Amino acid sequence: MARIAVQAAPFDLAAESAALVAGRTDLGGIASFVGVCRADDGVAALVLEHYPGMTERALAGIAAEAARRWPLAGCTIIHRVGRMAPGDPIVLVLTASAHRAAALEACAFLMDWLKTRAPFWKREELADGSERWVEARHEDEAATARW
Amino acid sequence: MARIAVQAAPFDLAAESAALVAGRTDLGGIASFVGVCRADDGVAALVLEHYPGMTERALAGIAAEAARRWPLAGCTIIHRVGRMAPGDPIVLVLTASAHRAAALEACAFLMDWLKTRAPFWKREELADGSERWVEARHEDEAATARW
Amino acid sequence: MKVLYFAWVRQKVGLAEEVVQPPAEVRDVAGLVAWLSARSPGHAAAFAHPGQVRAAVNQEFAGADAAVAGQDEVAFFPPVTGG
Amino acid sequence: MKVLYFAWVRQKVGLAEEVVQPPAEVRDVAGLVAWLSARSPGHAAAFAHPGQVRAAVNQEFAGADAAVAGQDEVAFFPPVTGG
Repeated sequence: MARIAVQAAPFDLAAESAALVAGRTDLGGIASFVGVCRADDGVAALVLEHYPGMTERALAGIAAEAARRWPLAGCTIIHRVGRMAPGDPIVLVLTASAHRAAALEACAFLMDWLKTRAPFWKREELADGSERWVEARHEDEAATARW
Repeated sequence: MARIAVQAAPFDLAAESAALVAGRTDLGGIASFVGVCRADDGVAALVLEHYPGMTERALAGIAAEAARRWPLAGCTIIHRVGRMAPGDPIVLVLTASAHRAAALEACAFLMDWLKTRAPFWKREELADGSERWVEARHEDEAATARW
Repeated sequence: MKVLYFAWVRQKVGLAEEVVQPPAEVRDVAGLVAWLSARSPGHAAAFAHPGQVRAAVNQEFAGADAAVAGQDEVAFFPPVTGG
Repeated sequence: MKVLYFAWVRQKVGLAEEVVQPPAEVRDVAGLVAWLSARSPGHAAAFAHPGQVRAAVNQEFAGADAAVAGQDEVAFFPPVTGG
């Protein structure tokens, strides 16, 4: 039911959204979240690394968990890897359901779980040429725990 | 800060999303919800009526309330009026913020408040030629009250 | 005073809007509803169940005790169903 | 047994992956960490603070007491930071 992709290329929000609803008249709403590379503290670029194989399994597992909890008609998770500049989109989550609350809640759930349960790691390249690994945030653990 | 529109024409999710983030590198995420015309019980079409003038005021007021509650970088509300077929998009809410939780919560809040606090009315045209006004749902009142 | 009607309230009244001059004793939304109900069978039918009709005064939602006067724009409609 | 390293764990170890044959007494993730730590100063540095390193066995997150054996694929990495 879920479309899962891990890719270097940008994604197309409109095309992904259209694919999710194509030919259906039983949907009440489509929720989406696009995570964007933010230019914190002189960050020049972000490099996303992942664990090929496990990533896709983990994302599919998270999507299956969302489908168990909410009546979803469809769901799409696309996560980019590689080098990204500030302003670049990094991750897309789309959920479709007959009911808006299901779509919106599942979208928030997928982002929270993805943040703490999918094997991606971010390295920041700074304007001065140095680099640093992004540290996991306690807020993300708390956000995962609320579901 | 908010872009508010009431229009008969369809909206362009990708263009609206791009307009919200254009030239910015301080955004962490963009949440969206698209409400779609559902083909319940032989519904052939939906006709959306509104209160010109008050609608725009009400939507701007709801957007201002969201901006008071969450640190939003921008927000867009587009609501269509007129005749719609099953599968047609009716409403778009977009929120942008440095933080994903703010964007996602504000998007859900805007939809809940819009459902009960903006002067739109839906009439269903059925396949047998009859028509009926959609009745307000208690769940929508409850969803508004939770904020 | 300008009075607007929407959705099935409009259909029952048979008008989308009208300009009226209620007497001085009509001071609030409830008073206006009572006065309008006597104007025609359509008005009476629209307001037969006051609990099903909502009001706005000057484009803000208003309760039955909200004041109305002079040049106000008053609207009557069913509970909203957008989104 | 195939062992994979990611992010700064990979950088400290100096390898993205290696095939190892730990002795029979290495039965779980904690035992494997102790055994790997003795392989090089890089390994020792990567595992110097075990609380900062997470593990997966056969592509599922696993705790320190998770069993490892034979043809398992075991990965070590920092807490994840995607999204």
